[in-house]
Amino acid sequence: MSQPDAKNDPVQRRLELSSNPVSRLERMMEIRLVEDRIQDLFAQGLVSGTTHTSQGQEAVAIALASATRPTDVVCCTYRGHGVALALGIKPESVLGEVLGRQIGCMGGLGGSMHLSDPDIGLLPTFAIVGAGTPVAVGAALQFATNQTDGVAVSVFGDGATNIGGFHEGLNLAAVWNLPAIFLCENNLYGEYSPIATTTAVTDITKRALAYDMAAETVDGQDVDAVLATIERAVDRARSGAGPTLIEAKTYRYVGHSRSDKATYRPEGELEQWLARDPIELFAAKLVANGELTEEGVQTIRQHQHDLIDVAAQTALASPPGSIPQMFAHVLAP
Amino acid sequence: MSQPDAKNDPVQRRLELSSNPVSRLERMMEIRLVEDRIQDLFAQGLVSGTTHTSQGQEAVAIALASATRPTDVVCCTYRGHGVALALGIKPESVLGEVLGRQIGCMGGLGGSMHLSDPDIGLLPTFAIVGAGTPVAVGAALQFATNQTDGVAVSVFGDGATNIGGFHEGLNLAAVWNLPAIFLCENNLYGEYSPIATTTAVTDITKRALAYDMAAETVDGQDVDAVLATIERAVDRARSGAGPTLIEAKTYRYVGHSRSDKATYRPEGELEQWLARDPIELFAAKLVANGELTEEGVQTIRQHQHDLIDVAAQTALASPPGSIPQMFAHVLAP
Amino acid sequence: MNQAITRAIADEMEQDPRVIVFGEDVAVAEGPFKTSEGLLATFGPLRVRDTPISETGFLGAAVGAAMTGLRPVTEIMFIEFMGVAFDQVVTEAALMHYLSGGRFEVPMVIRASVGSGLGFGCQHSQTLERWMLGTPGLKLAVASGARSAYGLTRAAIRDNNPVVILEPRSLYGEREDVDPGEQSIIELGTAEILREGADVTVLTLGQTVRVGLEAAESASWSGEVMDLRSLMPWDKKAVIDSVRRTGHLVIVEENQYTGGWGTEIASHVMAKAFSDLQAPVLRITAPDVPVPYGLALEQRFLPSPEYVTEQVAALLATKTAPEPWWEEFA
Amino acid sequence: MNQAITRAIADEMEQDPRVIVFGEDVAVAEGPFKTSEGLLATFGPLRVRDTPISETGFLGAAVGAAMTGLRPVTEIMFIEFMGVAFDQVVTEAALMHYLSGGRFEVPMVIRASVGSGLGFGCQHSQTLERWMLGTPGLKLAVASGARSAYGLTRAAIRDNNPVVILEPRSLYGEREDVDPGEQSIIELGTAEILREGADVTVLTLGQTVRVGLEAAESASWSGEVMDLRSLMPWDKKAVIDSVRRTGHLVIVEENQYTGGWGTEIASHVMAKAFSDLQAPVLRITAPDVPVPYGLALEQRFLPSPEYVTEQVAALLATKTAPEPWWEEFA
Ligand SMILES: Cc1ncc(C[n+]2csc(CCOP(=O)(O)OP(=O)(O)O)c2C)c(N)n1
Ligand SMILES: Cc1ncc(C[n+]2csc(CCOP(=O)(O)OP(=O)(O)O)c2C)c(N)n1
Ligand SMILES: [Mg+2]
Ligand SMILES: [Mg+2]
Repeated sequence: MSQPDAKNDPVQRRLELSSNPVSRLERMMEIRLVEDRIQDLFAQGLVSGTTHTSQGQEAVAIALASATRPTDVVCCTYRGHGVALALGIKPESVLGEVLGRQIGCMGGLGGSMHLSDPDIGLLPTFAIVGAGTPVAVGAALQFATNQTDGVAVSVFGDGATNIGGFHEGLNLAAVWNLPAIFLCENNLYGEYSPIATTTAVTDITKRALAYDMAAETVDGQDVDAVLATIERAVDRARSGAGPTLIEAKTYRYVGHSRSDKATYRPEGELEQWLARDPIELFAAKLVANGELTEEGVQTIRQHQHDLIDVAAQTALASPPGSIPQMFAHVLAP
Repeated sequence: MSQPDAKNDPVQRRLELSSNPVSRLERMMEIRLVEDRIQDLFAQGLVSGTTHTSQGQEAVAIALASATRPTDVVCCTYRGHGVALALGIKPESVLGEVLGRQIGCMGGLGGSMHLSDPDIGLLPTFAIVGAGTPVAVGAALQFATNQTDGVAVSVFGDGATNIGGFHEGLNLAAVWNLPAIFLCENNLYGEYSPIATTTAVTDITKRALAYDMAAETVDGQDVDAVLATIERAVDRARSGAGPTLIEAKTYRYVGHSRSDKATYRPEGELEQWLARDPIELFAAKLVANGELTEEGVQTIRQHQHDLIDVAAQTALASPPGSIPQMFAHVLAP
Repeated sequence: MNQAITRAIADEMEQDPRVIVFGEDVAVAEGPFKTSEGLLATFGPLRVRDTPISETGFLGAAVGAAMTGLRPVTEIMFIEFMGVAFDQVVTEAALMHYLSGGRFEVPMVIRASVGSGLGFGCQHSQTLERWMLGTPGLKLAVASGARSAYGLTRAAIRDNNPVVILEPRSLYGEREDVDPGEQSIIELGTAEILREGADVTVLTLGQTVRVGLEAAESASWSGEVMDLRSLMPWDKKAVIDSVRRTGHLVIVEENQYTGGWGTEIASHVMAKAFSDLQAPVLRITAPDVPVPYGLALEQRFLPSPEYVTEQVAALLATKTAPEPWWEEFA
Repeated sequence: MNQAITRAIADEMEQDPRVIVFGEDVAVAEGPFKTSEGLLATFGPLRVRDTPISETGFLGAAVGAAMTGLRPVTEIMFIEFMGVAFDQVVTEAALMHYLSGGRFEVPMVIRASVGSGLGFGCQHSQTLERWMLGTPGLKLAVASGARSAYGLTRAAIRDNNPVVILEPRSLYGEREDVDPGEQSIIELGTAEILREGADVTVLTLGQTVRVGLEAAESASWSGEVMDLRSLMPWDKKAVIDSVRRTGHLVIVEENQYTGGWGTEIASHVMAKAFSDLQAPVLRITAPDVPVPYGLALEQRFLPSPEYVTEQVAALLATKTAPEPWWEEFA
């Protein structure tokens, strides 16, 4: 297991993922536990407003973080705790932001929908559906202009593929042949609406045909499969072969946001997906490979629990955002 | 040739097109002559501002008007004189609008970019690229809601397929299975930019794949071919089989707008297209079919010349828009 | 308030088959804020539809449907989302009547939830009247509770112009008795005096109506509290008449100081009633910062009744505009 | 003016390799209004690019490029086209610095042509400062000729915030001597007194600068004519200082009466300098109608120098705000 010190540095947290499969398991658990904890904090009345958690989608976040570098750029959505944690932001920093505390990654002024850290290339997560896609294209444009080998990733949902900004972003990236990856977390719903009622195609990858763009569909519950797919896209991007649209088929176990009980789901659907939980699948694989024992998995799980307990306490101990902070960063100097 | 009376009624002008091929030739000539005249009026300093003419694209406008009914709805662009004339608006009314005169189809308050007439289903032509596409979808929604067999058509250029509204409109029409037709006049340029520099596909019909939508490409210089294609789409729409994307490959002989000398065109390109002029092609076909003699074609041409002379005089004799008009239609009663 | 809105829409749908409803999750899920409960069941899927996440697509569709004979009522879940479809509102919907020489009408309604106070962060908490204010061809109204929401919504649906109605999100859950029916329809462009008073006119809108009322109730000064209700058009006569009586105007706004709707009122009233004013018009607003996250800070953002009470007292005492609380930070 | 803009961009590109330019037809065609002549040839295709018709796409790309180290200068051909990409300007670009706790900066410029007078019709002739005014995190400046365009453009490119610069379209062809170089850079947020005067402060912006100057030159009153130049932030001190000297403020605006930028100035100045004002602030604006087509009507829309001369005289004589010419039609 990794050192506490390393764990305290977002960049180190990120780098460890690429080299160590066990760390990928740990960190999927971390995401799950932090999001469960966020829901608790809301349930306890310690936070108002809303939050969008991603239980069930952890493999995509971890694969993304493992396949890219801290110097790459990611534009993610309001359902961003998982990606933020995977890219390296510490649990207390995510929890603190959700709680509006100064320890939060933006000092508690942004909240659950807006997580960021320039050190690991995470732009403030986007609360307006589709808005992050052209912004990621802009980051890719920067890499192309500076002729470095950076890659920019836009992470978004299935529902976001119906908004104009998505389309404009993909066309622009294709026309300019930019090092961009469009990573769709197709979790079958946009808010309460099943994809079929809002989206004229079932396979999001079909949308790449409109831009002569490379595209791949992948099982979003299999972290290794997602990792390999993203790595292919990253290679394409870094080598100047242009953008890729990736569709990861996945599922969120919980409702769209805090207040959603998800009663619109057909019976049995949730259970089917739970049976292919990405954390359990990966743990089983590591055990089967001999990289971990069943007991080892339990130890990791307990350790993560303990870490998140501490992180939550740390976050709760941090003071709330202050009045001077409200005024501090409206305009850059 | 049709009666002067009929010629004076936009609906009659429209209906005649569907039944009479010779009238289609006449009216293609009418469009060409009116637009040439508009350019003259600008050159003479009688109009300021800008205008976008469509010389070379007349077959698409005439085919559209021939394949649809006055009770259908059309949303067209700033390059709309041709479609407006084809759908039935009288030359003096188009010329008058460009001149800012009260005889203009919106009383001289709109100008070249905004032509309309509810009697023939033409909404005010859209000056914002892409804006008319979702609006046409709304008209199609109205037909679907009222369960009538009307059809709504969105006319737009190749460049417009890069803007978000286009994408959102197509997806919505597909998801709701609406009686809509998306008619792209692919004239190879958006302003001064050749399509390859702005658009990730060469064939606009590929964009229908993103919506599982029916699509057809057609030679835009062959009025009969365009007519047949639109008729198939109209049948599809009226019978409840959903929307269609049509791409008519065509060309504008002149620059994008008044001030554009179109120096960006490769040598010989214009000449190639002039050799397939839609009016000449169709005249030759009618002569070959025995529906007209060469002399008959000349007579029609001369007659159209005379009519446009009169129309221009009529428009110029009409008073300019008045101050009370400025205030008359800001809000509906 | 959400029930009153639902009822207003249902009452109009009942009477007029041209009225249709669409937006994100308004049909099957009955609205993210439960403002369309029962509409799908009552009026069926032809008249009540869920849309994709395509604000340009569905607002544009509303324009087209309205111009060809329907009367769409659409929902923008959070007013900020209008930003991705702004063109359809201010450049298409608003101008089509004018652009057709008066021959087309665009009878559509855009309902949008607005405002701070619920912890949604700076991209989901603004009121943004300023985006639309001044657009020729558009009407704009703001609900302040169940009663005004009912009356304004019905008026908006009957109007032959595009009307935007803003609904303070924090009031959806509040209950107030509403007497449904024609008599409760509120003419767009009319303000309402909610409390009479002699010393100062307190002009409020949306969520600040309750702030103004609370402030006036416990204050040493006698405030005439008005709910402006409509911003386009706005009730110039009622406001100026009241100011003529009281000699003072205080405007309580939820938005930032710069560019807020109160600048429109203040500059007009000062131009037209300059000699009637015993003191400058005072705008009580939020500071020029994004809406902060974190409940304590967010509550600080919105002017509180206590703060209004104090500021008005200072105005009346000194006949000059007191500095805002945030002056020291700005 | 177009040459001055080109020169300003070129001078900054020369000094700072992070500055890049993109927009519709700005590269090969050198700009629809010839504001980028020679840039592609000088700085090459990596730094000067044509975009598809995708305002959301390319303004969003500017946000992303700016946040990751470049300094994009983008062009919105007509300000109305910002309507299809409004979210990227007011909700993304403007808020990213705040939303990152100050850790990201968004040094980007959006240039847009604005204004009436050229016969483009109501969807291509507005100034629309009102769309952006009041947005925290955004700066907004307006050019009034070659000299201010040069100075403001360079300042905007150097600024670490998103800056919108509006360029009155009718002035592109006008020539004015500009002294290029650092000394000609104009600090954002500063107004300029173009003509001193004792009786009245005439505040102008963009295309109304020449209107105000012409009016003052032939008038019976002595006008202090100011070019406001920046709207966000705006030069409160300079304006109020001038008003303290003259006792009168007249604002000449190209926009409609309701919601125009002058409401911001008028309401602030009246609040802060109430006792110094001998008459209400007068806003001289266009009527509340879309910009009409047809040159005669369009010229009527924009306040003329003669009209300004008369209105100011009436204000000074009566100490009340005179009715606008369009009162009889409204
Ligand atoms: C422009 C815009 N419209 C609507 C919303 C409200 N909204 C937030 S999330 C969401 C659903 C998004 O669905 P999807 O893209 O599939 O992502 P998921 O939430 O499933 O991860 C909607 C409609 C928004 N934030 N922005
Ligand atoms: C949103 C928007 N962006 C830019 C423009 C400026 N503009 C007007 S026409 C045009 C080119 C459109 O090209 P295309 O769609 O191919 O139609 P065409 O003019 O060739 O008929 C552009 C960029 C506009 N009117 N609206
Ligand atoms: Mg989804
Ligand atoms: Mg074209």
